[in-house]
Amino acid sequence: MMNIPLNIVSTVHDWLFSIMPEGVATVTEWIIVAALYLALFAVIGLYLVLLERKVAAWFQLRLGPNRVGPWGIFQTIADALKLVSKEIYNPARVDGFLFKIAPYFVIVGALISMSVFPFSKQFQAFDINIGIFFLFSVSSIGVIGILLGGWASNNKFALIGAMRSGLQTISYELSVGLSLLTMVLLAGSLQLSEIIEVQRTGGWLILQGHIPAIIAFMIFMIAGTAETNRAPFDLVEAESELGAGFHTEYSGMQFAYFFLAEFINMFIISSIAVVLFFGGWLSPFGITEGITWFPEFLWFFIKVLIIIFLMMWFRWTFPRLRVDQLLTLEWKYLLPLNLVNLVIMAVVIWLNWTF
Amino acid sequence: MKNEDLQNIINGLAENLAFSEEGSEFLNVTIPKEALHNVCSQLKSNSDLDFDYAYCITGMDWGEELGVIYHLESTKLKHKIVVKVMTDDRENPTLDSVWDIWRTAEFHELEVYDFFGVKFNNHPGLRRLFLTPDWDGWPLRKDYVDEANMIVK
Amino acid sequence: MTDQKVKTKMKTEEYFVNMGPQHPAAHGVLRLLLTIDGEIIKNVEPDLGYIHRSIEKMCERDSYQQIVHLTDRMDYLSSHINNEAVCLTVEKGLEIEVSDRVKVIRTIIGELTRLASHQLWWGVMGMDLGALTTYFYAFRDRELINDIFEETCGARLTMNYFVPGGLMYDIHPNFVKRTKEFIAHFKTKLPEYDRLLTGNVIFEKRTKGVGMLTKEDAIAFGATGPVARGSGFASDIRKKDPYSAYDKVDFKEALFTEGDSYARYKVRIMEMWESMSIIDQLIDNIPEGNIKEPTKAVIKLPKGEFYQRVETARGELGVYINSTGTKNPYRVKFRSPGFSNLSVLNHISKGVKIADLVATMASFDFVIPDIDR
Amino acid sequence: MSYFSDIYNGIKTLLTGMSVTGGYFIRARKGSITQQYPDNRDTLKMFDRFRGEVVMPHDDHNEHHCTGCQKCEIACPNGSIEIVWDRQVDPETGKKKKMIDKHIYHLSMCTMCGLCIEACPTDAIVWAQNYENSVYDRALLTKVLNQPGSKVKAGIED
Repeated sequence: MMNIPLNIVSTVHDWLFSIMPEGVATVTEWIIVAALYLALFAVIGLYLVLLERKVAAWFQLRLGPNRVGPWGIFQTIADALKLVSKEIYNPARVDGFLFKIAPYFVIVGALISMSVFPFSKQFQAFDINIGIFFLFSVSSIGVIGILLGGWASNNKFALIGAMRSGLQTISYELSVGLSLLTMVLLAGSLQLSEIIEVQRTGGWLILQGHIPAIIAFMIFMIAGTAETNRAPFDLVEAESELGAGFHTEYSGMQFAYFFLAEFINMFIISSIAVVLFFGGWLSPFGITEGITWFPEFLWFFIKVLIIIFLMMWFRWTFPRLRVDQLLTLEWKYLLPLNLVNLVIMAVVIWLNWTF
Repeated sequence: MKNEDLQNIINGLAENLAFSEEGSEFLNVTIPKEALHNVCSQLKSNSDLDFDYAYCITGMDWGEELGVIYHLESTKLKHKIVVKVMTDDRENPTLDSVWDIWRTAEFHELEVYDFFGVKFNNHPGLRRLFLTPDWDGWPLRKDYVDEANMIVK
Repeated sequence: MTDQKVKTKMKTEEYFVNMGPQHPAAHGVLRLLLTIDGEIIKNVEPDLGYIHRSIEKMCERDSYQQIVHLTDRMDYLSSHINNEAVCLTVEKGLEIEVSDRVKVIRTIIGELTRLASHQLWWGVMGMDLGALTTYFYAFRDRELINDIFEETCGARLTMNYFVPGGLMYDIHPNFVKRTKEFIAHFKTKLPEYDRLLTGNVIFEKRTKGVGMLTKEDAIAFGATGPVARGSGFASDIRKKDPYSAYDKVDFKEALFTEGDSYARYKVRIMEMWESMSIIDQLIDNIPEGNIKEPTKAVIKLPKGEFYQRVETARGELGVYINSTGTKNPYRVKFRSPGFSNLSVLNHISKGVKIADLVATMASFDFVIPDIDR
Repeated sequence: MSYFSDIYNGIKTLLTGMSVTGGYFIRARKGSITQQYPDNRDTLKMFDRFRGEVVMPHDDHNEHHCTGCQKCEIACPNGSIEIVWDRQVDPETGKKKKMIDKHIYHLSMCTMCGLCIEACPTDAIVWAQNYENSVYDRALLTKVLNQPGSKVKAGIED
């Protein structure tokens, strides 16, 4: 059931059904929604890039982009235009078809998982009852894109980068899944809007679940940053070792897809954290419950930006991990902690010590 | 240890070694080319010489002879000497390599080969280190002429 | 037939990768031909000469003042100390004794250069291991030293300020004030470097036990400077045979014995503290005296060989001048620290991952013009 | 046991690292050290000993101190100074005297080492402090230091 806010929806809905036969109307409606999400996707991607560059600059005693537009607002739009006008160059002995397909895998993976998020009560494109499970499975499509890109560009450094990314994402999906599982145990349902309903009455899940929830949140943040190949785990495109990793040979819009997909993945990981730990679009302790004019999705974006700032803070402070340390961190530390945490959460719920 | 007693210890290692101290603050030992390897290994292994640190290995073109100058120091006994070895055959100068005595010689001898053309037998990988493999001539020799990039004032 | 099929198990081939002249971790134009099996390095073979200007050949046609200016371009991060090396060798040849004022100023400026070089090393080491913010903090502090040099010598990187016989001109009136301000500022910032990188658990895991170098190998391969002092080889020329005003200053030699990249890191951090304490001891009482001993316009060294060793930020720089009494030297040889330190790299990075090679090279602090000359 | 202790102090060291960068983030407003070069052009002043470019100062009678003795040309390590001189009759003494015709200075080859200025007996050439020396055409880098129609100041002997 697609529920889109603002009363214009019903008018558009009736107008479509009136002038077109049944089937065609629903398809055009899907296309409109898809176009809306694509625009949202592009805007979020561009402004996250600008936010990252500004935040990085403030960390590093710099000013960040300030030449294109006031405070550099149009900087990433200028970047996007530059990338669009750049020639898409396919180097010689490159596996043509795979080389071209790889970026689309990454973009599609990111775009699909954006559709499930409840930005506000009505503003959710796809409210399926296996929400978290769907998100979790879609996030592994991106890896195939990176592996294809690394392999197809016939460049030794890209191949090493791609192998590392495969290794990293597969092992860290485990702890992402398990930490999500701990929280779903507490929330009781996989449907995202259901999870938010649970938090409307009992307060945020991170408060309800107190200690095991905080541990789950920390593990999720570590594994989430690893999932998006960022911060201390950015071995995939480690500048000082592999140059630009798997997207060395890409240029123009293909590079833009990889680059944008990384930021959208960051957005996805933080919105999962917001929905599951910090009560989605619910205002903290219900302060704006009564006020109707205050748009609920604003709370969602404020919380997401805070989590994104945290991930940026990781990136600009920590050195990079080595490949084998990455695996020991996952298999020897995160996984056992996760399992123990799952048991603790189960015991807490069974004895209903939750707040 | 004073230069004199250094001198008579080293004198015992092989015959017709030439010692001199003029023009340099260290004791200079000139070794004939055949005896280079065994004298140097004794310089290192002999307990009261114990030259374990070859800190500077220089290629040298004295006009007619080509050769190598080794500055050696003992880290424990804190004394230094300069060993010189020459070969007067300019077409195919060969000396024996001392890389198995001091591992740093491996790279320094490559540099001497690259600029002076002195071949070192039983050197692990004699190759041109700095210049491109197809460079002809030995740049640091006195008789090297290259109109293109040598601006002689 | 079947057992033959069993025997052909999966065969992995080694392949060559160019950690080539154009590579972020190469700090310049150093090309390393890596033989890799998967991610394990089998052999590291450096191919040098990309920035080889044959400084030794140029010296044979230059006068002695002109040689000094060439050494700026060798190890550009310790350019003052390189100039000082050639000046000391020429002064040793002419038997000139420079005044105390020149000796103290040369020591202070030498220590400032060492600080600037270690700061840049610290920033770039963080960057090589992935923490990009360290670069900017290190350069903020390094700019203050560059301003001191720019005000006194007029240039920021290739200063030609020391001349055989003393200094080109006297230090700027507010040189002392600026240096004191810098020391006060940096004494608060260096602990911050420790908090940001030294204690960091990821940094420790990336550098502890990586690039092990034993003391015997350090001596055998002729490794010097912080690389050798990280494995216990006391190679500090300022202690072994002190030059300029180093005998009048007391400072500890930074010596650690673990021999891994973390030990080399600790050596340089301790050396920064020692340099600051040396400057503190000298900055307040710079003696009076003339700043340039009279030398003839055309310097002619007497016939003979002269050798002088100096401790640059990277290790022991030796200048060997063989002169036949004419105005140009007969042969000049620069024993550069980077060249011998590079020869150790292949020995200690067999069977190591690429990321470890990058961490080891960052702790070796290569400057490629110093290797290629 | 050590398993939990190294998790604990691992996180503690990570947090101290973050506190350093966090501190800079909070003080970002005044802490930035970026020099906005094209905007601060007029206020940007170089130190007075800055080695920008070699110039020959002329006083108001269009006279300079260069006698054409070529000491700077000899002192220059990479031949970036060429002196073109010719013998002219000196008006007062009537004898043939060496007069400077053109003092050519190749800024493209100069390595700013300062040996020429130190070698000049009559302090004819000094450092200028300009730092915008880049040009589009290489020929512009070959400069003639003595202005046309200028001559040596009276009484300057090398």
